[in-house]
Amino acid sequence: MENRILRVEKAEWLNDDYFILWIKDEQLAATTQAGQFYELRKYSSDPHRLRKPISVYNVEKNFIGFFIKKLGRGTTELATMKKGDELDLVGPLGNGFPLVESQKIALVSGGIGYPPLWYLRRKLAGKNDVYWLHGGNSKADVFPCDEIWSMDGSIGNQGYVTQGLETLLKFGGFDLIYACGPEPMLIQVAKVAAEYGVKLYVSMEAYMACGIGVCHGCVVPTGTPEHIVYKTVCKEGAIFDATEICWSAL
Amino acid sequence: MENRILRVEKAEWLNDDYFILWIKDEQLAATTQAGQFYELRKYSSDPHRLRKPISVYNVEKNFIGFFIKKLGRGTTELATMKKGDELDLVGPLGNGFPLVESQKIALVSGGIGYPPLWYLRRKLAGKNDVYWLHGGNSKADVFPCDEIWSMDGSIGNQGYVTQGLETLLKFGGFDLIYACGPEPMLIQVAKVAAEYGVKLYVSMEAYMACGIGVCHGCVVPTGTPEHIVYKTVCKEGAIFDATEICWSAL
Amino acid sequence: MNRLQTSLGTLTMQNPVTVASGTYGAEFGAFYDLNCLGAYVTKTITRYPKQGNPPPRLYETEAGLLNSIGLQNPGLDIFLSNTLPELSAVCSAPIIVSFSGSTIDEFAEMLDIMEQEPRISGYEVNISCPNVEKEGIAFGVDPDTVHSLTSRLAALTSKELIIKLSPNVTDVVSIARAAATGGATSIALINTLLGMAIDWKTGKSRIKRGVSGYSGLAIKPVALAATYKVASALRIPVLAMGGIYDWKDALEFFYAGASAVAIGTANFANPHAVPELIAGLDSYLQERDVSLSDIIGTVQF
Amino acid sequence: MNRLQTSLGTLTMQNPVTVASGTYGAEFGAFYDLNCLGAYVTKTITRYPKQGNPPPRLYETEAGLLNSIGLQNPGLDIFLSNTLPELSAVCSAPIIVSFSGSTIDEFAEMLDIMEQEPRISGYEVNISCPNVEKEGIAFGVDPDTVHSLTSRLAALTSKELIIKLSPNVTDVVSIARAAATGGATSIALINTLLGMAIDWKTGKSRIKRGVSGYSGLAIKPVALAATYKVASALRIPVLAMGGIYDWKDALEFFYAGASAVAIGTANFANPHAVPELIAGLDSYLQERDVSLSDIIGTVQF
Ligand SMILES: Cc1cc2nc3c(=O)[nH]c(=O)nc-3n(C[C@H](O)[C@H](O)[C@H](O)COP(=O)(O)OP(=O)(O)OC[C@H]3O[C@@H](n4cnc5c(N)ncnc54)[C@H](O)[C@@H]3O)c2cc1C
Ligand SMILES: Cc1cc2nc3c(=O)[nH]c(=O)nc-3n(C[C@H](O)[C@H](O)[C@H](O)COP(=O)(O)OP(=O)(O)OC[C@H]3O[C@@H](n4cnc5c(N)ncnc54)[C@H](O)[C@@H]3O)c2cc1C
Ligand SMILES: Cc1cc2nc3c(=O)[nH]c(=O)nc-3n(C[C@H](O)[C@H](O)[C@H](O)COP(=O)(O)O)c2cc1C
Ligand SMILES: Cc1cc2nc3c(=O)[nH]c(=O)nc-3n(C[C@H](O)[C@H](O)[C@H](O)COP(=O)(O)O)c2cc1C
Ligand code: FES
Ligand code: FES
Repeated sequence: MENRILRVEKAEWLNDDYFILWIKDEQLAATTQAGQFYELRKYSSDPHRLRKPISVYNVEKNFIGFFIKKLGRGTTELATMKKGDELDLVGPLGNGFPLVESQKIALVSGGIGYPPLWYLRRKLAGKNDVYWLHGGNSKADVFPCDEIWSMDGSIGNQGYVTQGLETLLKFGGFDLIYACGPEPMLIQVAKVAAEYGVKLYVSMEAYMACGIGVCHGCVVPTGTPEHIVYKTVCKEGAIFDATEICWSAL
Repeated sequence: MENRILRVEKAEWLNDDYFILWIKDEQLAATTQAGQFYELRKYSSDPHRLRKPISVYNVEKNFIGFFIKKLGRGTTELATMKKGDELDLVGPLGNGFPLVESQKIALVSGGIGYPPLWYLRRKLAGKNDVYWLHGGNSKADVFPCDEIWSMDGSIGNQGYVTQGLETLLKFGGFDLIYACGPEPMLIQVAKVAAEYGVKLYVSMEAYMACGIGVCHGCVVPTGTPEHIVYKTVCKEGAIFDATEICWSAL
Repeated sequence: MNRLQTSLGTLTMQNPVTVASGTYGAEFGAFYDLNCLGAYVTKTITRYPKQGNPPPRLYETEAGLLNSIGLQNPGLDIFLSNTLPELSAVCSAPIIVSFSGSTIDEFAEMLDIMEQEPRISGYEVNISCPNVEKEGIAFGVDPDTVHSLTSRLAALTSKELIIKLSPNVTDVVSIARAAATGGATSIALINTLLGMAIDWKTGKSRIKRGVSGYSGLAIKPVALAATYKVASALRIPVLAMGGIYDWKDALEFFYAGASAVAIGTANFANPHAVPELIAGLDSYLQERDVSLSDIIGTVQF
Repeated sequence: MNRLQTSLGTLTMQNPVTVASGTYGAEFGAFYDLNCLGAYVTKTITRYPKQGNPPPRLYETEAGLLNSIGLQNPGLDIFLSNTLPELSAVCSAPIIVSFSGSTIDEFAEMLDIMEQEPRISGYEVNISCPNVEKEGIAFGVDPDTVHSLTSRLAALTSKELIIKLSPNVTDVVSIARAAATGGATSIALINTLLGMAIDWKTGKSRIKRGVSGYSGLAIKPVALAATYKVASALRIPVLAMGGIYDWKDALEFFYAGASAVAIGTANFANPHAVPELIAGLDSYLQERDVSLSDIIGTVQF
């Protein structure tokens, strides 16, 4: 975990809402794992404001990519960044996805849950049999994968990506699921995975302040409804075994 | 008094600290008097923040000029403005200088008290005999006038501009003084003017919020020490007859 | 149908937008028609003229505004003979007079005099100004005193009687309750927080009197908490203020339970804050096809 | 000569910079050596483990931060067996333990247990957390209770005894005075203000529990006013906090009378806030050729 100020090597726009910022740092690239994230801010922005947690989308030849959706104030500020601008980052943060071998794997992402799975797939590829389902509201929220779902039917299958997952699991043979996306999607994925008895790792989201495990602000409920234990997404997560999460308390 | 958003027609830099912003508006140019001011903000800046009071430096052929010193946050933001950027302004504000004819007049300015006297001089010129003394800390704070004073002696006479005024008044013949500058200078000018029995109009400064006379925030003491009446600089000023001000309460 | 209609106790308002005492004047008529206001709240007046505090009286911090006006005003007589007629000539919205006294008797005397004025639709009793030592504030922090004062005033008028509270208390609900049981018809909150700023270069207080009143952007969450606490605990209508700049800010306060809102410091940053807020709120409600009353107090957790 | 030296009651500090309880952890050791701290203040612990409040617990407003952690902590036993030894291993600065109880007896029991620990240099008694219903806060608003609690604890220890106060009271000076006469050796202020935020799009509270604690930039003027009021009225040293981000902010507090300052929310925005503040302050004092003690309490008006 480091705090660095690094220049943006490339700012790539995918469409009106999504962009990728690339930075270069040998040491960070060497230590960053799939599923980890960084807390980012534009260095020249108001120093009083919080950083924004953004997953690692890709690591390649000392480059680290952040795949970002322009949403509110923080990400809009990041969206103004151009090649050469300084990015102030803290990371890598969180635990990362556990990596496996020789498994039949489904990746499930929704909306901005896409980026961390890209790097995860690269890490799993070759050693496992991987199938990726991605869903978004509309065409603009959908990116390369094996099976596409959109809410408005503007691309791929119309409906929830979890419908696709259910169909898939019905035919069986899957050992493991990794999922990242909005809470309602994760709840549904957890339900389906439990039904079909497939192991599931989820990447959880939470509003963050410190990003390093000191403030206890970014918690999710784990344990049972009778005995909830709040765990920090930034330090004890962002990746959790789905059976750990107390889904009914979300 | 209007609230307009107008494009900067020209942004002129005089040195590292001083710049002039020109806007164009027929109606405002026609109604703006010497000694009045506007409350300015960069239109694209944080809409929660206060505007900054800036005097009218010049009005010429529908153009209005603001001569600004880069000091703190507000003026630094104005300093980023370029031709074509939008300036959000409220004005003209304040009462303006009373104009006279056939008088022998001394103008006295210190530092950023210079700009309002420029337009005033233009209005007085021809009809009166005008002599302008200006003082600043250093070369960078000094602009065209009849007699220059600088604290560090880097240009003109070394010392306070009020020394120059005193010498001038000693020789007599002056009917009227107009002064604008930092409080300590105005206090001294008022003292000298009173000593030599010369009428004096001062342009007062104060921290402002509304700029239009509703908040009572920008007051200066008038009346006597026993019976102070606080008057608003933005509405009842910025120009006051020096005998009105309760100098000892400043 | 008027989606924006609301009421504060006895007062029906064409829209829920008014102004915070001390931040407004008929001068705003230069920018727009004052009749767009749901109500007009005057600067606080006192029985006799007040000179106010020595300057500097203002300082803008990183996130808000400090002020130390000290209730400078011409006194009740001049207010009634000059200010009120001038205002009435340009504004037909309900006029609420904010006033403050140094004793319960003086409050009562003032209200008594003002009752003669048909152009006054209601009163905002300022017991919460942090910038004067004896006036007002001492009243605003003790429930028993608030109850006595309110009861005395309520007996004298059938017009809207708003009690304006300070956030600088341990338990704002207990004070609001005392006002409500005393006969106030609505509660205004919040007045300014206590704040201070010092020039780090010189060690000089930015405000001559030191501790002063803090308003604007920074205090919005505090105002919202106070609004929610009072509105959810009591049935009395709340006129909310504190850091409201636009219709989105106002919506937060309506969800928290405010029946109306006032714009204060925002008037300084944006002279068109009032009409812009009204227009923005109107089109939002229209778009969503709801009335203001469908929103008030419906915050979810 | 060490220009930065200061003291808080019984505690001499190599520099006046510490951290606000709940905003810090040994994790910051990844960014810099924790020994640069004037003192280390722990997150508040309670006698038994606390689960904390349901999420969402955080929201950044336009000018500050809302939090509703609810004192989640592993309890005193695990703190003493795990956290404290781990911390001691990496930090030789004085360690101040922030703690809170639900009764005076519980506070006393906790202090009694901690007195066995030589690595603890002092205590910060948190009677001001707005995010728990029974714990702490009820103690912080009543001078008599504060006096009883402080007297009880002062009798049990000769270490630094800091009482941390809430700004959400009518008269912070009277509470500080009660703590001082009870035997507190210094006063910490301020804890968070009460705040709230609502999503205008959905009407949902941004924080699950509704009203929460408000910190950061926005509260600096409030913290400064409280610091000035307590420091100028009483002789007890003040550990000031609230919206301190850099050495210029800190200077304002020293002028207002603070003997030391704590960095809270700023740690989140800038992980290097602590060493940068210390270094900035040091070079400023050096440049001006003064000591910190020449500045403390010298605000002019
Ligand atoms: C561990 C982790 C990894 C993340 N990785 C990525 C990533 O790789 N790429 C990416 O684009 N984003 C990612 N996010 C989400 C990203 O952090 C948020 O979108 C960002 O913080 C929003 O900040 P903002 O200031 O732009 O918007 P805000 O002003 O905070 O929010 C704008 C609007 O979006 C809503 N919102 C805020 N946060 C979220 C959220 N997390 N999910 C959905 N709606 C939200 C708010 O309620 C509000 O209505 C990640 C979040 C976490 C916790
Ligand atoms: C009626 C009137 C007319 C003015 N006309 C002009 C003009 O034509 N050109 C121009 O450049 N300025 C003019 N000023 C001054 C100008 O308004 C201030 O310089 C400006 O408000 C500073 O704002 P800021 O945010 O940049 O600095 P701030 O952050 O407010 O202040 C930065 C530093 O400057 C100091 N400071 C602030 N205001 C003043 C001041 N008025 N005088 C001296 N020091 C100050 C502060 O104490 C602080 O240390 C005028 C002021 C008034 C009241
Ligand atoms: C310059 C100024 C003057 C004020 N004068 C008064 C006053 O005379 N009476 C009063 O009740 N409140 C007064 N207030 C408080 C406001 O009415 C309002 O309660 C407070 O500023 C919070 O709202 P805001 O954040 O929208 O400004 C004043 C506030 C400011 C900024
Ligand atoms: C996330 C968070 C957690 C906090 N937890 C505690 C706590 O456990 N005990 C305590 O006394 N204060 C706690 N506080 C209050 C801070 O210690 C501090 O008093 C307050 O935040 C003001 O300082 P700041 O503006 O610098 O953050 C917490 C504040 C925040 C933001
Ligand atoms: S964001 Fe602070 S603990 Fe996770
Ligand atoms: S700035 Fe408000 S009265 Fe002058």
